[in-house]
Amino acid sequence: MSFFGLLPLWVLMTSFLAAIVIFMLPEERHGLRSTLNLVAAVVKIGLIILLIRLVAQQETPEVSLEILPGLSLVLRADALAMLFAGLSSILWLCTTLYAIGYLENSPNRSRFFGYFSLCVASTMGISLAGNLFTFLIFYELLTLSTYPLVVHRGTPQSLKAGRTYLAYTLSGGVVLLVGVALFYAFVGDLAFGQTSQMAEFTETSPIASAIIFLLLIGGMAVKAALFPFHGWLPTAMVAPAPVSALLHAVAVVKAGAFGIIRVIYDVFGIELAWQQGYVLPLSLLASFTILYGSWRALQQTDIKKRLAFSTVSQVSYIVLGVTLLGPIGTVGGLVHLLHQGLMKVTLFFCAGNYAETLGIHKIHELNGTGRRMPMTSAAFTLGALGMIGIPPVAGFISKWYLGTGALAAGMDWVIWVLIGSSLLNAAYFLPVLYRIWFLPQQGQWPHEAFTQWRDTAPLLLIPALITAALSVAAGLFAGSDLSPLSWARLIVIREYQP
Amino acid sequence: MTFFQFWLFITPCLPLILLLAFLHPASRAMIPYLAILAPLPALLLSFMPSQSLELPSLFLGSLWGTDLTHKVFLRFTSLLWIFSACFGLGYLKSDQNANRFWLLWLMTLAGNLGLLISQDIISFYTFFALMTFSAYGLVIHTRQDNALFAGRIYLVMAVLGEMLILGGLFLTSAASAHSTLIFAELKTHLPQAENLWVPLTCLFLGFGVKAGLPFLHMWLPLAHPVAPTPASAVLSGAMIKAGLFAWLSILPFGMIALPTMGLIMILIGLLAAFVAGGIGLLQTLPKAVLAYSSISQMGLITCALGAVFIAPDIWSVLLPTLLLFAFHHAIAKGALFLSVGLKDRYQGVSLLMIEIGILVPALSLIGVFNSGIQAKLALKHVLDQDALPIWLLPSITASALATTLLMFRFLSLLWKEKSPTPSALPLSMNLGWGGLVVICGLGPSLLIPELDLPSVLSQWRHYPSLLLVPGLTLVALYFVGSYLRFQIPTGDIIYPLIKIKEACATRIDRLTSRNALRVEGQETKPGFSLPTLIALNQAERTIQSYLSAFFGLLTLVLIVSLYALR
Amino acid sequence: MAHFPIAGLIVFPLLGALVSLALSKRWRTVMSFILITALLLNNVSLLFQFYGQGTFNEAMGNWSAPLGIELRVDGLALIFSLMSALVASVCALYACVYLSATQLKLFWPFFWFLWAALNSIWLSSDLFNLYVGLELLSLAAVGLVALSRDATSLAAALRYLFAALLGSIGYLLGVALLYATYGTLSLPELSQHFSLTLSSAVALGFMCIGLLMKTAVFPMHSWLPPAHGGALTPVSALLSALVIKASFYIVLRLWTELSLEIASASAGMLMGILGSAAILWGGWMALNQTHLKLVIAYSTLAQVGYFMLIFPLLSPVDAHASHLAFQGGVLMLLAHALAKAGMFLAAGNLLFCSGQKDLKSLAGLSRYRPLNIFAFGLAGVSIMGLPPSGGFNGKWLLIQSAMLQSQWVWVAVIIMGSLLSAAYIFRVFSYTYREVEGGDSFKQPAAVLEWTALSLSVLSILLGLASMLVLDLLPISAVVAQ
Amino acid sequence: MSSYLIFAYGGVGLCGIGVFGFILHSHLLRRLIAFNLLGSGTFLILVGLSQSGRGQPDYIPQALVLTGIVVAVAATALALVLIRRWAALTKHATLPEDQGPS
Amino acid sequence: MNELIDLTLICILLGLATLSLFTQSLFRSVMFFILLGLILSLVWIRLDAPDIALAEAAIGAGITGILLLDALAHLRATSNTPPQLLQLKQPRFWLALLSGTGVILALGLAVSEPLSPVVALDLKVSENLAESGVTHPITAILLNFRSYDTLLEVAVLVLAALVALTLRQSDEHPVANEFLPNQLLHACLKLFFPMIFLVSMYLLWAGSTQPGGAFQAGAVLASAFVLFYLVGLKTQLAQNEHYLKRGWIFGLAIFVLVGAVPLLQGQPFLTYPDAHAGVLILLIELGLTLSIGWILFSLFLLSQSASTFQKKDTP
Repeated sequence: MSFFGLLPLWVLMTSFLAAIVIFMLPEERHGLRSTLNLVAAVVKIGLIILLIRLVAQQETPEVSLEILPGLSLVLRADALAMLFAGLSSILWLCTTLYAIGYLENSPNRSRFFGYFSLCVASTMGISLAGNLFTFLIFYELLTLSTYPLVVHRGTPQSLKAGRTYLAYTLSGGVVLLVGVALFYAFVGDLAFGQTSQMAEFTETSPIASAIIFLLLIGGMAVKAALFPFHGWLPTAMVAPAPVSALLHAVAVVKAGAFGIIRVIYDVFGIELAWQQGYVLPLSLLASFTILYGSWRALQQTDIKKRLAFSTVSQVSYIVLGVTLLGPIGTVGGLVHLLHQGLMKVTLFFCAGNYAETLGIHKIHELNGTGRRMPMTSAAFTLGALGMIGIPPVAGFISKWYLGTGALAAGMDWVIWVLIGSSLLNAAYFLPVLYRIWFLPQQGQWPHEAFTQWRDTAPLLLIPALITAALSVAAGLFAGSDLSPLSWARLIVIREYQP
Repeated sequence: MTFFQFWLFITPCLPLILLLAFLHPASRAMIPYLAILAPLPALLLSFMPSQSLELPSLFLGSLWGTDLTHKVFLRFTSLLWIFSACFGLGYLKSDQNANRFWLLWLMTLAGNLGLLISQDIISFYTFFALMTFSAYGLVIHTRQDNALFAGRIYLVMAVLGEMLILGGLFLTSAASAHSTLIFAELKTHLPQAENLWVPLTCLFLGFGVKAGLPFLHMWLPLAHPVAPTPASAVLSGAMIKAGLFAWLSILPFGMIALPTMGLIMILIGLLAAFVAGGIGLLQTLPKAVLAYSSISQMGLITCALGAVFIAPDIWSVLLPTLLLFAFHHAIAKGALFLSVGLKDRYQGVSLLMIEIGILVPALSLIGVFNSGIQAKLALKHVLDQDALPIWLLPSITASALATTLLMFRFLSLLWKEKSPTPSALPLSMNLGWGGLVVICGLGPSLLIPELDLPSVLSQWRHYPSLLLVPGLTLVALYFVGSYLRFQIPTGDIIYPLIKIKEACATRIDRLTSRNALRVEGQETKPGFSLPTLIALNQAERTIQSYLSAFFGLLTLVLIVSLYALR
Repeated sequence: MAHFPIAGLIVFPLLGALVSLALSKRWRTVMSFILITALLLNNVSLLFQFYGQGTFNEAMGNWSAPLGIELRVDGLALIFSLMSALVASVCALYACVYLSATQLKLFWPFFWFLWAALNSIWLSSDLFNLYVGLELLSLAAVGLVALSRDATSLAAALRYLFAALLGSIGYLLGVALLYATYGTLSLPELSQHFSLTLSSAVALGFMCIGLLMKTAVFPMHSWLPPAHGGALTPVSALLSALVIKASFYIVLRLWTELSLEIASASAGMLMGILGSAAILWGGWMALNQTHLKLVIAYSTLAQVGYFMLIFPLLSPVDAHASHLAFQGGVLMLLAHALAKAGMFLAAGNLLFCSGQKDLKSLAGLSRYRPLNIFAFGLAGVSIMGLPPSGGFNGKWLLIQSAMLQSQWVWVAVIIMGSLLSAAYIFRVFSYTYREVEGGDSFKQPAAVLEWTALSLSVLSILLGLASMLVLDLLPISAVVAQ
Repeated sequence: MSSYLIFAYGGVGLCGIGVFGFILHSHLLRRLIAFNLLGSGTFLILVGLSQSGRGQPDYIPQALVLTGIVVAVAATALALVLIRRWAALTKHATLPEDQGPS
Repeated sequence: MNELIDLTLICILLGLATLSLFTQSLFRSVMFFILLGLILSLVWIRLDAPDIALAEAAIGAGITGILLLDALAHLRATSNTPPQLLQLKQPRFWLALLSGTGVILALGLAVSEPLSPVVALDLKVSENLAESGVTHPITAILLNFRSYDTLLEVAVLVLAALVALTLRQSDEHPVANEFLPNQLLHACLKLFFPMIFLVSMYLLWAGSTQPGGAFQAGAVLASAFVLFYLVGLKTQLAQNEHYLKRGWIFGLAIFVLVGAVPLLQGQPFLTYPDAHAGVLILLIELGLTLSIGWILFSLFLLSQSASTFQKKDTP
């Protein structure tokens, strides 16, 4: 097979091989490890760009391997896959940079970066998965590779968080497994996008079809932190900041959301799902989660916890978007996948910066940080404004599409959900910004470091600035051909006009 | 891209580009001067021919451009910003935090100018948000308690407004079947919307927050007085007009008759015009009085807009009138606000000069001088329609009562509060204030020739009628003025609202906690007390466990039922 | 030389045993590794022979069955032979470094006899020959357990010995009855004449009970955890990975050759119930152990339960589903062999580092030995049945088969078992992630030890990607009775 | 009833007694004896039953039994070694779980 | 009449079995067991299986008996509570009872089923006997038709010895040779040994045509070795591990080599060339005899050393 034909595999392999090599390296080889990591990340972005160009030309490179009778491991680069893969590759680079800075002088870096790369590899696998089975494989792999990251610190809390995390995600994985197994047993080995057979199956046995849907979505919902299954996310906050950033912005919750997208669009087909009435409960649940997450975020006093509940709320936007029947809502959901990633990663980077530089973990300690760390605070502000949905940050664009999509789908109540959630978002983010910018510093910082820098260490600062800039650019230039929005539109056009 | 288009593009961008000057300490000193220059392109733009610029990459595909309305708004806005900045140059000379002020100033400016050239809802909304949130920083510039309080109220109301706007925009966009985001096209689609009143109400109220509609106005009298004077001037003069601008841009005036809506708007407008006047009269701060005056004036405009919904065909005549009115009010109010800054700094300038200077905008506002006359007369002329309620015109005439009282109150307060030990008035402040006063004194037909205004002189015959109400008022005031002793705190209904909120919170707290335990040192107190939180957490956990149990059981039941069903 | 590869499977290990008993220390090691290489090559050439001519028989001493003993090379036998070759050679490499000189001296002959026994069992198609093979296997295994010579391992060895002897006798009783009934010992011939009469039912009952006792299926399992948990690390790996598979292999062979799935559905159900009990009990017990190797030993117990689920899923009605179940079971067996061996080796390294058996002593090891933890984790992935791994693929096929036959109970059991296994594996993990004061005083194992553990674990993962290579060896006709 | 069959039944009896003893006893030596009885019973069944089916001596089972006896003696010897070693180490002739609460 | 003898034998057999399991004294139960072995060899004769009878006498009763008695002597020191037969409150008792009766019932039912074997394997044996190189069918089966079984069986024996070696105290403490201080016995045994050896060789030789063979011969040889050891002659031969091991594998090595040679000629494993089958079988048998004798003896020897530790420790 040609180089281009194997591109999906290469994309996966860049981070996978990096992980392997990193595991082999001795702990002390920090320089080499960092270089390797960065080179791999850059190479991956290059490959992804190549791949995106191919996909834009209506090609879908595909690599498949039959691993069980009638069951193939398929890596396929379609437009939707590239959305998620693109996000992951960009954020991998940023997060790697950040992690290098963040973990300077801390132990266990070999382990950390190894699993980190593995985690990215699984995310890549999830995005490039060409069928449910492949998806399942990488979905589980993701659980495995993130667990060591969650418990990285080895403290009792982090171990406990790890346990909670596993309890949730593995149970979810099992539910998904049953769903996928049922699907394969009764419907067959179908690539994503072949929805016609599912439609036939649904006609003949609607109950089984509903059960499959329920199980698949139930499995995904755990990672996507939909309402009753969101408990792991705030607990997993004990992990180091880059991990939180990765979990929230790229890897785990997004994997769940992405899976829901795949199930609704490429397994069942949105029309079918709507006809059968599967989707409405899901959008109700997502709406409830949106409000509930925001409401809970309002009550948190820990920065990262607040951000975590904010994620609970924000990821449901994606779910809500894709449950709206009609192209506009879908665009909103898809593009929010990316936008939320960029903004949330910025926020977590900044939260990490505050913690690392000044030892700040609680919101009330943030007073006056704007003066001490202006750049970080600026980035944080941009991220927070984006979360609220204030233009020109990217969050507005997705919110806009969601709202109009909801109206187009005839679900007017959704916009009140959006508005209510935005209000709540404002209510929990604006006071933070207020403290950062407008209140004077109170006494000493809890634990100040990096005093030689005006703001914080460059490796910590630059990624946050990059992602902040990206999230503004994604909103500001949403109309351009290179924007996530255009790509989401492309996906939707292909999805709705096969 | 033609030169004009480039100019259009540069107008909102220039202030943002100037922000780069903060990067270097040397250029930082230049900032105030740059801030004066920043609105200049806008001023020039307002004299250029109408044009438009498509920016397909920006947001969801943007359209920027100018037409008559835009140009008028641009003109007085830029003038106001220029002279206020000029005033601010001196006003903030000794301020420690001047840099911060100018930073936010430039951002707010960018937002204000940007929204005035936006032809599509997304860029409009963006600039609107930029302006709103940057202005927050201006409001709380002094960091004193009252400023922070005002800032909080401002922010809450602004966010509320933003959300209403967003909802309205969603619905508007839906009405056009999501085919366009351009104001002009949306307007034509809007009347076809189902439940038209929902988007209209949303947009009306949403922008009404900025425009100081009654019951949404609380932030205005709170924020305007506490902001530094130049900021108050632009807030009250320019930014408040952004709400009006938005109404003009998006509401389908002249296309559709909505009598009920129109009537309600008229009533609201009149309420604002009179009650705000009443409340303003009971204020002790000169700036607060001015703020209430702004509410009152915007009430008049609301009133006029309501009339359009009743009689759509008057739109073509009303629009220039409204533009004139806005222009007049902005400049006059700006000049008045700046003059508050003079009360401490009249050293070296003849007090008489100042008083005369102050009188120009004040009289103009009452409607007995120059542009004020024109605005008032034009308004009355246009509203003299059979289709409208007959009490409308007299009411508007009577509203001069409120304005007169307010101006009188303002002047007397200013006189009473003038500093016994004034400091020197810097040239820049002088220039800024003087500039606005002069503009105020110039005839609008000079400044906005596009509007084709009738000459002031031809209106002289109406002068007695214009003087009637203010005159009567002054006479009445002379007799009863000494009995006005009680006050209403600035922000009026915000206090009962806060009371209600606190009462609710404590009530819920009481519901959830038998013995309220207080935790020391928990500085960020969330909306509820700790026991409530604990109870909530427990409830959540319980629900969660029940739910997971339920889902687990469900799965089991499913498996078993499948087994049974086979 | 057509007879060479198949005979080599027996001759080479026996030669190895002879060599290791007769030669001096240096030559013993050298010759052992030469022979291991030879055996690996031999296996490969046998594989190619199989590709060339398909299933074939080899009459020992040129006396064809039923008079003589015939060896049979089919896909299943080949898979198991390859599996034992892989695991055994890696374990040998590990042992060579891990064991002390005295232990190693004794290890080699046991090892070779063990391998010879395994190969003879995989290949044999003669009932009595299987018995002798089983005995050889059991005694070699007992010897290996006793290799550490302390009281605990002696007790374990005794328990194991008695269980194994009882099991062998049960099997032999069955053989006696079958021979008396059918007059033949050759399995293919027996399957031609077989009908489920009373005496053959009793015979098969005895055989199955005996063999399952050797496999440590649920109620007869109590010998296994101390034996596997108490033995020396490479021995534990060999025992858990290969030895218990041998007796199970015979059950599987009997079941499919004699088409017992047609004869009796309730027997299959019974097997399934035993398996389910084993899965749940083993998982639960593993979760509650405090010693690392006991966790792994109990995990073996649970895994055996999965193998047992093949039987209820082999049905005469649905050929496709039965085939899936069979393939799944075989894959599980194979994956378990690789993963469990890898896991034991990795665990051995961990215990070597800390010098204690307690789980608590693992604190801080994931920082000190990340590669080793990784090896443990990879093996754990396969044991948990998470993708991508051989264990997952096997489980997947079993679930598919159960679903196609609407036997939902087994689906539920498999899933609960997976969750349990995830729980105990991650429990171990969380211990290694713990950070404690003074958690830096570890011994460092040799690199070979870590790499061998890793290689097996990696193989168990790779099996998840290359399952078709294995499953292609199992034609559908091998399972389903026509 | 041929004498072959009688001895087969005898073998059945030996097996029963052997199993009973094997499970009942905790003393390792007695267990070993029980195992040997069980083995002998099995051999008797093997030879007796198959010869009774044919009515004449059958050499195959006899050869099998010879092999079986040797295997059994090997196993017995091995077990004895283990038992003796165990006894030497612990002063017990029973496994830990059979030693009672003391 | 014959049936009566058979029934009597069975009764004695079962009685002895019961006694050997359930007598209070361990020594007695071992004695009963040895006795049972002797009765069993009678039974084998009744079953027309003189080969097994010989083997049972030599191996089952002889070697096993010696080993058991020897072990008994060493187990005296252990806590030995006499077994209680009727432990009615113990679940174990009921389990044992249930299993015992279950086994009897199941086997009884199975045995009582009428038999009609479809495959006449015995006929095939006699058909192919001529080509096997020997005339005695059992030897033909053991060393030709099913020689593969035998090969593995020898491996089992070696393994057993190896375990014993594993559990030997340690290499530093050689086995203490506690010979009997009886000069007369010493002298007698010196005479006896060649005779016993001769008997063993005879059994081996006879094996090809009539009952007898490597196993029986090996067992006899082992008893000779044991006696030899008891009087303390040449035991340093047994002390040397190399001699021990090489002795064990001697037979197996010959067997494997002889079996593997045909592989080089393109024949299956363990094929004997037709012409030399008899000689080769004899060669193998010779090797096996020596090895089996040596192994059985080593088992005796090493099982003693397995419990030497105790002797040194007990005061």
